[in-house]
Amino acid sequence: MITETKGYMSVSFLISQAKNIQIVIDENAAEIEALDQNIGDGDHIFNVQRGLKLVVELENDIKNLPLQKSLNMIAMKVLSGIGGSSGALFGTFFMSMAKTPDLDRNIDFNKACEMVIKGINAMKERGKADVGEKTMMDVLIPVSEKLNELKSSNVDMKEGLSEIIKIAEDRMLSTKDMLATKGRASFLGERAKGHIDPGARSSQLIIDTICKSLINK
Amino acid sequence: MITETKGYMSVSFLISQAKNIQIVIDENAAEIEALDQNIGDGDHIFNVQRGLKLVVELENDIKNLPLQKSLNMIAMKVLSGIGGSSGALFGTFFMSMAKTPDLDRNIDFNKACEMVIKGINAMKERGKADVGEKTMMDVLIPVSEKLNELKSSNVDMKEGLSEIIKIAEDRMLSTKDMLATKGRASFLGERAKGHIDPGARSSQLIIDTICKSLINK
Amino acid sequence: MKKFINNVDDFLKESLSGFGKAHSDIIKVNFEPNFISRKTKTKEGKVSLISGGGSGHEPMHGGFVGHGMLDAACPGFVFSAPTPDQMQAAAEHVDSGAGVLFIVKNYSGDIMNFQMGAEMYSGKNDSIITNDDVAVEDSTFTTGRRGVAATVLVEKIVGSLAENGGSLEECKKLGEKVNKNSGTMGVAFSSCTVPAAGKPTFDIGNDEMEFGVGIHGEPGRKREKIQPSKKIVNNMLEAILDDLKLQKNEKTLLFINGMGGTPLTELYLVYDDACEILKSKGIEITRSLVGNYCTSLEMQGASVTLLKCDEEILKNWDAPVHTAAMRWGM
Amino acid sequence: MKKFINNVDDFLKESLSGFGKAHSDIIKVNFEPNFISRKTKTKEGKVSLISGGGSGHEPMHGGFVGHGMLDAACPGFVFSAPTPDQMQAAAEHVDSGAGVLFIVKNYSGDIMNFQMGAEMYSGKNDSIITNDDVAVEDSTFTTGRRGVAATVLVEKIVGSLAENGGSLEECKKLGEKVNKNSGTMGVAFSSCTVPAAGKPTFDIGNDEMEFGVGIHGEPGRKREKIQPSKKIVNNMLEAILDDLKLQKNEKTLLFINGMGGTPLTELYLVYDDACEILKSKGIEITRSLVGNYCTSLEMQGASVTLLKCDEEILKNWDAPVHTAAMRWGM
Ligand SMILES: Nc1ncnc2c1ncn2[C@@H]1O[C@H](COP(=O)(O)OP(=O)(O)O)[C@@H](O)[C@H]1O
Ligand SMILES: Nc1ncnc2c1ncn2[C@@H]1O[C@H](COP(=O)(O)OP(=O)(O)O)[C@@H](O)[C@H]1O
Ligand SMILES: [Mg+2]
Ligand SMILES: [Mg+2]
Ligand SMILES: [Mg+2]
Ligand SMILES: [Mg+2]
Repeated sequence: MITETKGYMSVSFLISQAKNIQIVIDENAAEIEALDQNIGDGDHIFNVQRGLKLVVELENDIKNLPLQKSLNMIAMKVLSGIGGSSGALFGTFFMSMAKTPDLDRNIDFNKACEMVIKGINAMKERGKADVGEKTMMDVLIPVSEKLNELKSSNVDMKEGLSEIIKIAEDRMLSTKDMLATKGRASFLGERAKGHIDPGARSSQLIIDTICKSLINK
Repeated sequence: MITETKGYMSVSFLISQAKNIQIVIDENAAEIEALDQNIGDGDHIFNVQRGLKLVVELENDIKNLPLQKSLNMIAMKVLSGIGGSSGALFGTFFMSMAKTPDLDRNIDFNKACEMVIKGINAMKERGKADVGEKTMMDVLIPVSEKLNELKSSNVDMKEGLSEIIKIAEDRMLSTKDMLATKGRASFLGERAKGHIDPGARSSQLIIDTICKSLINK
Repeated sequence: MKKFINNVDDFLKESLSGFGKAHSDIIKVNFEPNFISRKTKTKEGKVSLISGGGSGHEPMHGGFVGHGMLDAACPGFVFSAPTPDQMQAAAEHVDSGAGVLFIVKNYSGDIMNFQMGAEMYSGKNDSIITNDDVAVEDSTFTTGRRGVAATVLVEKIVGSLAENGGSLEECKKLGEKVNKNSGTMGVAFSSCTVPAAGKPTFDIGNDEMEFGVGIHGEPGRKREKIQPSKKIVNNMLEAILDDLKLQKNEKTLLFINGMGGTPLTELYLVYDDACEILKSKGIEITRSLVGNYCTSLEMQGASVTLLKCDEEILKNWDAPVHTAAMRWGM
Repeated sequence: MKKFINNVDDFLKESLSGFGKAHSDIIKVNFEPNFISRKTKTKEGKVSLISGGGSGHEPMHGGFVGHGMLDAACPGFVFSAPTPDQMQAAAEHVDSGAGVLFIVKNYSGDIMNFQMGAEMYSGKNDSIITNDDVAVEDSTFTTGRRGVAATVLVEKIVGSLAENGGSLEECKKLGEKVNKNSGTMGVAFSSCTVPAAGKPTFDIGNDEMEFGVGIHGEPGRKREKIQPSKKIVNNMLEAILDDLKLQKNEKTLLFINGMGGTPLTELYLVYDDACEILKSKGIEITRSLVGNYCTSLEMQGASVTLLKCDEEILKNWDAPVHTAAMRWGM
């Protein structure tokens, strides 16, 4: 069991991660845009960018609030400011995280894992997509499973995070040759093959960014 | 005075001229189209081609009819089959020619001139355009004036026709630098300058074709 | 060229045929010569209104045949004025004895063909010429200004007067007033493609617009770099206001017309911009119309029309109308 | 990108603002969260209908708010499903106590956001999902088929039933019948350009079309060479008839819907072709609708929708409607 502590999921942690992610997403914007133009409607990148901007702009409003309140405000911002599939899903993620019990205590790594797992489960329920349907869940569900494993194991955290980076990347790439059964790409049948799912790519980049920043801390 | 005779304005003469003109217009179609795209609405070439096709198709219906009747039928065809400025003007031309008295006699060159002059006068009245307004009248009015001169002179017909060819060409070219005051090009103000008028070009080609065929007869 | 088309020669005929079938409750399409008439006969004593022009401006004019608007419309080939026999046949078909008023847009081809049609028609008739396009200079020695989107307003407003028993003279007078009270300015972002030509009428750069374009893709006042909507709309309105010389607090009808290829969202945005600009100038908008009414095939662009309104105009604008493209009050 | 636009972020807001001003006699535009409601309150006992979706399909859905059709519409950003707070606010605003029926097009984003909106709304409510697009295979294990143009028909027909006192259950049942009785197939000749993207969603060759395209420029069944209209329409109808399994002499409503950039003349030509083909197959067309109703920004193309009609459907189709984009009988 990993016991290392302090600041995971603090409001300032969340905001600083959002800022990091903004940079990475902007760097990869053209690619993400093209992915959703290939097998979707082309708005995914704008949805993600809008969402990140809204979260970052919340900084002053939430920086002195308790975590639960902050998460709820982030959830409402994301939910009401993005729209589309990703708005509903990412909004659900934060809403559900905010419902984790005992958020007024210090959030250690395990607690943080628990929150993320809870969030991803809620997304799974909301979108009714499982692994293998060519969505962001192809990345998120295995990541969630790995987090679950990590939180009750003795693996070194940095090692664990490296494994997660790898899983996210593999699973993102695995969407390329899938037929889609959920989301817009499902309308394409065979023609969706050969294209990575945009949501899988943006989710993978988000995970990659967070993990790397934790590893390098 | 020119006395040479026979067959001017006979129905077969008209049809064979129309066929000659079709060839020449088709050869210059791209240019005429571009002219009306530059300073008009781009349909002039199609209007002229449609009109010629309709006249040529009349051949069997009119070949055994008296001239006046044939001219009236041509007029109605042109008038009801073309549309636009050129349909009204060319239709007026034939309608008015058909009104020349004594069409049941042999039509000599002078009579033919008289008919054409009458037709052009009627066009002038219909369109209210005079020389210098950047329309087909810039070609037709001077040609009509020359015909009027020829018909009461002793000039050799072929020489006269060569002069007409020259006049038509000069006047067609002269429309290039004019400001337009009639027709669609008039809406352009200064921007019409530098472009030859499409109707002037098609009229000049028609005159050129007829004159050359008469010269080479 | 990408169009729903079977062959160029049958384009108009097939489109008219579909129009006739789709709106058989309101109109009838007559062929050879082509004209669209109301399904029901003009009632006795009612002046008949006939308009027409080259096709490619749909729903104008066929879409405006019906109660409270036109009695007949004569469609020419795409962008070519209709022929005199169409106008003659339409007039003979619809005239109930009270006479015919021809509504003609100011283009040489339309004027000449309508004139000849009127000469060929033996019944009582008169004409009004619309020439609302302020992009072009007005003059009695030249062809003058083009008739564009305000023609729709003339047809609606005079249509109501005719429906309510106005005489030929009264209808003509009202039509001329509406025309005189109107100014229109258009811009195009892209060209249109005439089916017979098979390629765009004009080339235009990726960042250019044609300011003052006509409804046939004719060049306008100038070729310019594209600008924010508010800037474009402001320039259009200035040209119109310059022309109409509107007083403060004057009541107007604001008409945002799409050229065919511009989405409604953009037309409403233009409307919003125009409202703000007019408000800042103290001009009151009492009526409005937003949509594709006087188009130029698939051209992207829009025109703005302002109509200075008095009580007579407002009353007739508000009156019921029931056509394929404009319907209210019934 | 050539659009009437001031800046990408304000596009929707400004367009909605113009829409609100232009139709203040029928609707009211509410901001933050954005929704369009009727000008007048829903009468007591009347079920409220709320639809919505990404913007870019205008006049759908805002243009269908008004008597005999929707009570409210929730517009998302261009091609992005609206957010739950919009649906919640709209429901709270319009519900008169008889409950709310959400009409949702079958896209993951719309489904999820409407679901969340419905969960957040405390009043009685239910939903129907439209999925008429036969270009896509149906399945309960996947997202299934897309909801496209037939949504317009559902909104009109259920709108009439709600106006006339139908219960929430009855409205849902009728909506599901209309959806099940409908099939749509679309083709695109050109792409659309999402304002935020600033460039076309897809590239397409000068002689190509996308057969089975979605209303967001999503790829369809296949990329093909362009063909004569009759051929295209025939292929579209075959796909629909295959799906609907219509019997001979069955009564249908034929809906030719423009994608936004295709002129009316072409839509009527498509209508004519479709009439002929259906006639030859013994299928009766008893109602029709031709125009731009469910668009895809400035995309050139069209969809064909067939709706199998029974008495209940016809009665409710014919009933009066008074919205910005659809109006008859009043
Ligand atoms: N039902 C679903 N469950 C999980 N993820 C989904 C679902 N539907 C779509 N997605 C994800 O959402 C992404 C698209 O997001 P976005 O473009 O923002 O929304 P939209 O599809 O509504 O345009 C897809 O690439 C996919 O990863
Ligand atoms: N009032 C007029 N008088 C004489 N010729 C005219 C007049 N108006 C236009 N034209 C001629 O008609 C030509 C255009 O013909 P066309 O393209 O067939 O008709 P439209 O201008 O109606 O599209 C012009 O180039 C000009 O020569
Ligand atoms: Mg998307
Ligand atoms: Mg022309
Ligand atoms: Mg023309
Ligand atoms: Mg989307």
